[in-house]
Amino acid sequence: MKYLTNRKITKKFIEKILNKKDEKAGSFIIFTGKVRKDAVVNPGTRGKTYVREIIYEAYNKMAEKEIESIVKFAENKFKVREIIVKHRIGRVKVGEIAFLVAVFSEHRKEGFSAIQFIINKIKKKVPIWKKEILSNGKARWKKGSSYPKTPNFLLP
Amino acid sequence: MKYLTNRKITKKFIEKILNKKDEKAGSFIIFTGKVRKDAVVNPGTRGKTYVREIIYEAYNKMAEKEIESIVKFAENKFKVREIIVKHRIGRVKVGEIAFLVAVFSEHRKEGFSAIQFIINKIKKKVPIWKKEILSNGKARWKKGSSYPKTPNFLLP
Amino acid sequence: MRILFFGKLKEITGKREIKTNNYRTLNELKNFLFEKYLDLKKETFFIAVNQKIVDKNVKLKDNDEIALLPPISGG
Amino acid sequence: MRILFFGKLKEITGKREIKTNNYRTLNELKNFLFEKYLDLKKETFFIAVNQKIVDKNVKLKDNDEIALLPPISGG
Repeated sequence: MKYLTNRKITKKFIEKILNKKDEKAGSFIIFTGKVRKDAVVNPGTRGKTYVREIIYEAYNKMAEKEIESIVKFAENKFKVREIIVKHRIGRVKVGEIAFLVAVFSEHRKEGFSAIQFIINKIKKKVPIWKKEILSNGKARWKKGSSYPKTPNFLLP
Repeated sequence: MKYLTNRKITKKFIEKILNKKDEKAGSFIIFTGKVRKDAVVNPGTRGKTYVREIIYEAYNKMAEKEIESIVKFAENKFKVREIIVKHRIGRVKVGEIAFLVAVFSEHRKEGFSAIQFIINKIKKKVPIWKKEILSNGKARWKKGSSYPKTPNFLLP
Repeated sequence: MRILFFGKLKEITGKREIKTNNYRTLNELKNFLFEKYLDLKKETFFIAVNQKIVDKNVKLKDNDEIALLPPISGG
Repeated sequence: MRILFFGKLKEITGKREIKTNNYRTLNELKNFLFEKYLDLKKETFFIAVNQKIVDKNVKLKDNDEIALLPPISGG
């Protein structure tokens, strides 16, 4: 798989990106989304629980296609030189990288437009889901945000 | 000096930033501005010349103050957890990093707003100048972009 | 055709996937699923046929891959 | 007071810095500089007194640090 990975996104991987030589790229931007140690208030329980890790699940085949189409679209829409996207699947601990997007471009304005476009589209369109594992061992699916127009009603 | 450096901004330096642990920072964004191998068309000469390196000059004392005030302003204006700024002075070769800004924040939206604000303000307000050294050995000051309201006329 | 379940829906049906060829349209399939897994009715999800989101009562063919997808929470 | 020159202006004056105490206002200083370095007149620059941009004919004191700054091209 080109974009999804169940292996840790390591500093070595990021170094490899940093080592890329591109004399025409005046701007290099990298975004990493990490698992946050969010506090979770459970009604009924006295203490506070925290997110310990997140399990990411994807509809792999569709997710790879969607990310590919977003990257291709961004390459045409913005004048950028290279786009790199990695999204974790499987178990990701607090502080670990779950999502990475990097953009090389001649100038920074296109780079920032492209990278924000890509991140927003992926979060909205790519079939990936988060299951939070809490410090008390409980698990809960993160409520998703994007709904198509007519989700599950009986269609006309 | 906190923000200006005449030493190369190395991968090691970036790794140190990457190694920072912040369990509340869900978003980590880093921008690096590099010296581009721009083609320079000289009227009169047949061949093309290219930028070989850039010499950055700063009014150090004022530049440090200006960057500090921009960073402080951004810390209040945006809900971010940490801001890192480095700007090179002295000789920077093509492909080398001249300018680096990194922002840790809980969510990516604040991170992207803050980092773009900081970069734009530094480019507009901080007294730093670029002298391009071309492949034919010639040198030329890059035309600056920002002018105050009444630059050099005899003031009222 | 293959019916795939993801996220919370997989916990409701207890299955990652079922195979069936008895349904000719999306609505027919949905009626079957709602009857078989009552709790599905309470869930909001969208449907992809061969990795494309559909929101019409499309015809279904034997080798189609149909996926029930909860709202996305990736990135 | 100290007068600092940066970027292209430094090449025009041939100096990074000059010391003088003969001028009481910014305009007086500028007249002197324009006479001494004719090419300065063709340049656009702004002026900082003690690292603060000024655009009024401020009074100058002995220990002031005045800097002539070309338009910025940093970042």
